Amino acid sequence: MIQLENISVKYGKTVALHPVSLDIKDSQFTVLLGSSGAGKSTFLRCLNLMNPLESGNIRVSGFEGSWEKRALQILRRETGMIFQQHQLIERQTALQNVLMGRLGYHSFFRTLFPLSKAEQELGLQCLKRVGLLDKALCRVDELSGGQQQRVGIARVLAQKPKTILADEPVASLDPATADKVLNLIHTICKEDGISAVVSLHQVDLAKKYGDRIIGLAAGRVVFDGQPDELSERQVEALYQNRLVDSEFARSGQLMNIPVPFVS
Amino acid sequence: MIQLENISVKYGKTVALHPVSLDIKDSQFTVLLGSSGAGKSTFLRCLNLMNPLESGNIRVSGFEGSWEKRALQILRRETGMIFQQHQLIERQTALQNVLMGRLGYHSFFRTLFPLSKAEQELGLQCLKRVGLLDKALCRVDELSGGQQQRVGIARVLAQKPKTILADEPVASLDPATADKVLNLIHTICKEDGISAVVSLHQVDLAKKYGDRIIGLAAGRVVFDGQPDELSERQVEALYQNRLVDSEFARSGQLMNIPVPFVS
Amino acid sequence: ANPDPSTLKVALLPDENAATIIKKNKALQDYLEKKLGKKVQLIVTTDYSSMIEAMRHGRLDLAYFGPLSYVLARQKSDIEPFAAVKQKGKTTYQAVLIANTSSGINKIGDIAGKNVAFGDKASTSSHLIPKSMLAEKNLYAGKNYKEHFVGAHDAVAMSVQNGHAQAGGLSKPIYETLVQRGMIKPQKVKVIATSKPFPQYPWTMRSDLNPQLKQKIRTAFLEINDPAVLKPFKAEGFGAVTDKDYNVVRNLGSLLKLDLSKF
Amino acid sequence: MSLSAEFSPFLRARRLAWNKALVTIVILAVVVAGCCYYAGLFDVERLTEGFPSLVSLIGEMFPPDFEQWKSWVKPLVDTLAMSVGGTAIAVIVSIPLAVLAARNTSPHPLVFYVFRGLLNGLRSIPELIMGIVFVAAVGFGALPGVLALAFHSIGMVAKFFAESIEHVDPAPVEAARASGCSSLQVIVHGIFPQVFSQMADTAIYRWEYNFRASTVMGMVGAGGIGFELIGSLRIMQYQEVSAILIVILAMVTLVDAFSSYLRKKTQ
Amino acid sequence: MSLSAEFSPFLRARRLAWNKALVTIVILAVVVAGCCYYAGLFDVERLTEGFPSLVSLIGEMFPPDFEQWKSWVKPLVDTLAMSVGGTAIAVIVSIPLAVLAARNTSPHPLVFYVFRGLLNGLRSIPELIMGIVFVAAVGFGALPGVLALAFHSIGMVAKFFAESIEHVDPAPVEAARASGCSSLQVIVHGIFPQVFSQMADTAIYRWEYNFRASTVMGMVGAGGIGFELIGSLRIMQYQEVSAILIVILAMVTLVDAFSSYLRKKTQ
Ligand SMILES: Nc1ncnc2c1ncn2[C@@H]1O[C@H](COP(=O)(O)OP(=O)(O)OP(=O)(O)O)[C@@H](O)[C@H]1O
Ligand SMILES: Nc1ncnc2c1ncn2[C@@H]1O[C@H](COP(=O)(O)OP(=O)(O)OP(=O)(O)O)[C@@H](O)[C@H]1O
Ligand SMILES: [Mg+2]
Ligand SMILES: [Mg+2]
Repeated sequence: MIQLENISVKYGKTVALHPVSLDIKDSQFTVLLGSSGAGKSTFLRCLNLMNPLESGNIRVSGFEGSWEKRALQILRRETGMIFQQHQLIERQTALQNVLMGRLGYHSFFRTLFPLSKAEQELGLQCLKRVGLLDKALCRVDELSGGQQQRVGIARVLAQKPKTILADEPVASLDPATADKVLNLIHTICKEDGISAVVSLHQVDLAKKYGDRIIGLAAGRVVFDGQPDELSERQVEALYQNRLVDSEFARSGQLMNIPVPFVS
Repeated sequence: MIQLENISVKYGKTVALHPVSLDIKDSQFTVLLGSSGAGKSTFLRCLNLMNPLESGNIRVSGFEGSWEKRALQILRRETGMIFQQHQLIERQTALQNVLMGRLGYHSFFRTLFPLSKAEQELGLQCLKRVGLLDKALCRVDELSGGQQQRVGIARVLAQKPKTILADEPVASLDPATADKVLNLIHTICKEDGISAVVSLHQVDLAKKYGDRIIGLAAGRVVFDGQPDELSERQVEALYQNRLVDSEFARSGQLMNIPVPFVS
Repeated sequence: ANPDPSTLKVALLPDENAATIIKKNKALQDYLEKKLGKKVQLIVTTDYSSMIEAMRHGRLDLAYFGPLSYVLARQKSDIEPFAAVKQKGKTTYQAVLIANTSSGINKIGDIAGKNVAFGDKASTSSHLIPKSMLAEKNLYAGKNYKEHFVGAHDAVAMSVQNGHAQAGGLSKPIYETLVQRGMIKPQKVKVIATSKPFPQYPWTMRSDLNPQLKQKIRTAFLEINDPAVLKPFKAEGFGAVTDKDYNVVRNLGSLLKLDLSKF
Repeated sequence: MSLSAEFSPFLRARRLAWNKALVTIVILAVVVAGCCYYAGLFDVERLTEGFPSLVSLIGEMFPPDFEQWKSWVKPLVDTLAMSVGGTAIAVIVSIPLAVLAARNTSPHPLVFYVFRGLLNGLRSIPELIMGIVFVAAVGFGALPGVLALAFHSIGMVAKFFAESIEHVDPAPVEAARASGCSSLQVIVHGIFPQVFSQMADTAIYRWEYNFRASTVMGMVGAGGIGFELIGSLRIMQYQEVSAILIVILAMVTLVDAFSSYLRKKTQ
Repeated sequence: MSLSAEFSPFLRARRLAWNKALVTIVILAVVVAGCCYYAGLFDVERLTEGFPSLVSLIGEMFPPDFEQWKSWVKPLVDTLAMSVGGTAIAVIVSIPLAVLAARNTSPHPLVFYVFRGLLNGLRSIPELIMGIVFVAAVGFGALPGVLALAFHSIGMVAKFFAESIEHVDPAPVEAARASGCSSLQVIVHGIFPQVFSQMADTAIYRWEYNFRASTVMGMVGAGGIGFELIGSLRIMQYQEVSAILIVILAMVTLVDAFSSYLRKKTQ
């Protein structure tokens, strides 16, 4: 169980997350919804303590006491994170990137040498799971956008985590693949009792897979409940509750400012 | 009008696009659908000649004869491109990135100095259009994923193009924003008679906005027609027609390879 | 340091490339090995400072110094001179003051207000002696003329020849060699004064060597008469010298109002 | 087992790659060890014996003797002017050269090779020779110093600039091309903003190097603080030597801090 | 107009930023111009006058005279061994130093400042003085040469390594941290793969520099090709000088090509 106690996050003067307290229960599949800039990524990064907190406290069952270095490392090893921007090392192969998920299990010295055959096979199997076995030895910068995102997912699978945090894991995927990948993550979580927090943009997928939905808007939790409690109206409110978008509706035409077309 | 004559693209030994011939008509809003790795990005990059072709030829009305340097530059200035990975300069502000879209209109020497007030206002207005006016002077690496994508869109708007090529322009946006942004692009195209080729993952959005849908699978065009011609079955086929995904369905559980959990 | 080393380390200064010097002095090496019954290692270095320091710390046994360098080194270390090159029956040599023929300088007094080139600050014949000759005529650097250090004897002659300096000072034997080689044209450069004789470059040894060994070394050098050994030194033989002989050099310091113990 | 069979080509390929890397590493290690052995680096006795001398020599440098500081002011100013002038010229000349000598911006592979070669050539001429040549050409003083520093610096500065350009993130460059920028605009607006801070690093490093390179300049008659340093060294005033070294270090640190402040302000 | 009013704060901020940049540029330009003026770079007469001397001096270098080539073989081998040894030591020592002296990997700002300071200190000691100190310590020969090269190189190599580390893409580093890697693992598996090629560039540049660093070698009696060069220069055999320069250039180009081949193979 992950307990957030009054946590908040600031970037400079921007408050990205207003104080919030809630619990993430074990083997629960939680979906985060919210408009662009609402603070979804920030929220997720708090759960494995990757963001410095402005205030508040985070408790994780199994980790009592303070967050000293070693405890943090173990927590993060047990908490797989799928990033919105993939965060891969572009000049390494897909497999090398996936095997990075295994490093936390070994001593520093051991990781200077190639990992065991069993672990390499695990890495290959994770790539196969996301449909990328044939690209295992390609450099990541030779992969398409969606393929890169799937490598990021395979890296987390290789980590064999107790909790999965996923930041728009299917944003660059086509709907069929998106559904399959999400299904895969969901099944793994259910079978192994892994809890997951996944930010999504597709309300239909959120309702299909989520045990619980948390709605964020402008850094505040504006909805927290079960999928069937989320009404059409609330969805609309979730995405409307922003300061900037009032401009959108007006007109699609650009103002007629005279601009020289040729130098 | 853009005419593709038998063009094909190879990366090393991978054939990313098999020979294809088709026309992109003026003021047509074309949507590209296809699974991850199908060749959508590659196809789009051919339309403004950013990818070296393995074979074939591209004709654009208004550009007769060969593609010498200056002609290419003008073609590209008139063809705005929204990239899947945003392709922004991270250490510059959003506005600076947007104004890059204006450079093609000026001589090299002129662009060594700040652009005119009118153009700077145009840039700000484009940012306002995508709901990011307040972030105009933020460095791009301080923006959220969706905000970065919108900066990329504003850059193209600032370019005042005759054709827009967009590679998953709404992948990292929430559905409401996605719809608004797409609506914005669509309205601009319709009002100004701009033709657009947009790759999307959301079939519903494709059907809502597209005048024409092109379906790609494994580098081949497998569908080309009007939205209402695209049946459920065909959509399914589009995303099923891949070699690698046969693995997905089987089981969500990872094989039981023994792997040491602690070093 | 070892008072009776099994290998004597002998340092030479280059006036030609290192390999040539070692080859040319092979005869000296053989001669010393036979006479002293010890192995002899020849070392060629370009820098007095490293020679002095090596000698002080017992890394060298014999070395061939410039007179001023010797005086400087002697203050800080336990070394003694024992032999100097004998040419035309004398163990002394002279320095010359030269001038560019078109500079209008005919005697020392004419140098007032002109540019004067010297070699190295720690050089006897390309700095100390010529400077003292000027001082005798009440010409002082900075006050009555401008001094420039150009690094080496040949550079002094060259700067005078090409007119960057109107006058300069250097060793007479070196000047004569330069003229002989044709590098310096007599129609461009003339000698305006020759110094009184000063003691030649001394061969010095560590004072903490075994007294018998010291005696053997001394006699070995004084008894050299093999032309093959003497040829590289352009000498008829070696004459005995003692520390007292170098008092003239020390006196120059006082003439130039330099405290040589602090110099 | 069929699963293993499916994975084995990948495992084999990786093992192969690892073995190849290993062979390269071993060869490198052997070459390096051979060179070290040749140079006597494994002669532990000699190394340990040398230690006391090292300590005593360094001891002689303390305490630093700043008594002569007044006579260092002008040479310091000279050196400052020479190093700033030389570096500025080098940087200005290097920018176009770097563009021509970077694989990703050079208009043609031939141009690339020619300019890389030119830069290699410039670097292989020692500063000393540059100094002698320019003293012979324009006489004594700061001028030959500046010219020698500038010419010698170009070889290194342009090479480093070119390497920064080659390591640039290609994505924004592509965006610039796609929006119809001319090649020059792509370079100035797509590449330079990305490499600016690295170029500034290189320029500042080179300035620092040139400030210290005045030793060489001092040797050929261009004056400067380096000449004072060599002078004190020659007459064995080690306490003065250490004092001058401290002054040089202080100057370099000062200007370094100033320029990093400047960079923060303008960015 | 309300629209203009809405935009004007942004335009004002940009104008301000531009003006600030402009002021900095102008100040820089004035300083540089002042330095150039001080150094006599605007003395066109002197520059043009010097040109013929330059041409004649360079003319004296042609044709290169390779007659002595046999006597250069051993010095070349010596130089190769010494430069490889010195560079290898410097690189090995520099890697941990760089990690401690890079803002983003240093365990504490204090450690960062201490190690940056140490590197600055190492760089400000001229090779000449390093040479003398090591000769006093271990006597003449290749050993003091290698030591002097190594120590002097560390200051530059570690600084450049540290700067590469600072310019690393933070995203994969974050991913490594997030998967529970220890700090050392983050550095080795998240940062090193990204900076490896830049580090190789620096190491090769420094090797090349050390290959050419003739002063130290000559001073410590370790010989080497640079010493031959200075020797020929001193006796004014300019045709030999140019021949040796060509040999050095050829060697450097050769090893450069070899190492870039090596890098391509292992990557
Ligand atoms: N630079 C490259 N080098 C080698 N192969 C490449 C390169 N870029 C793309 N490919 C390959 O070409 C194929 C098509 O790639 P493309 O980027 O066009 O796919 P896509 O349809 O845009 O996919 P996505 O929806 O995942 O972005 C993929 O199999 C990809 O791995
Ligand atoms: N490093 C940063 N520095 C300053 N501001 C930041 C930084 N990262 C995020 N922000 C700001 O914090 C707010 C929340 O950002 P966050 O990345 O959490 O949004 P998000 O919900 O993930 O959006 P998206 O769906 O677009 O990815 C945004 O307004 C963003 O501009
Ligand atoms: Mg986000
Ligand atoms: Mg794509």
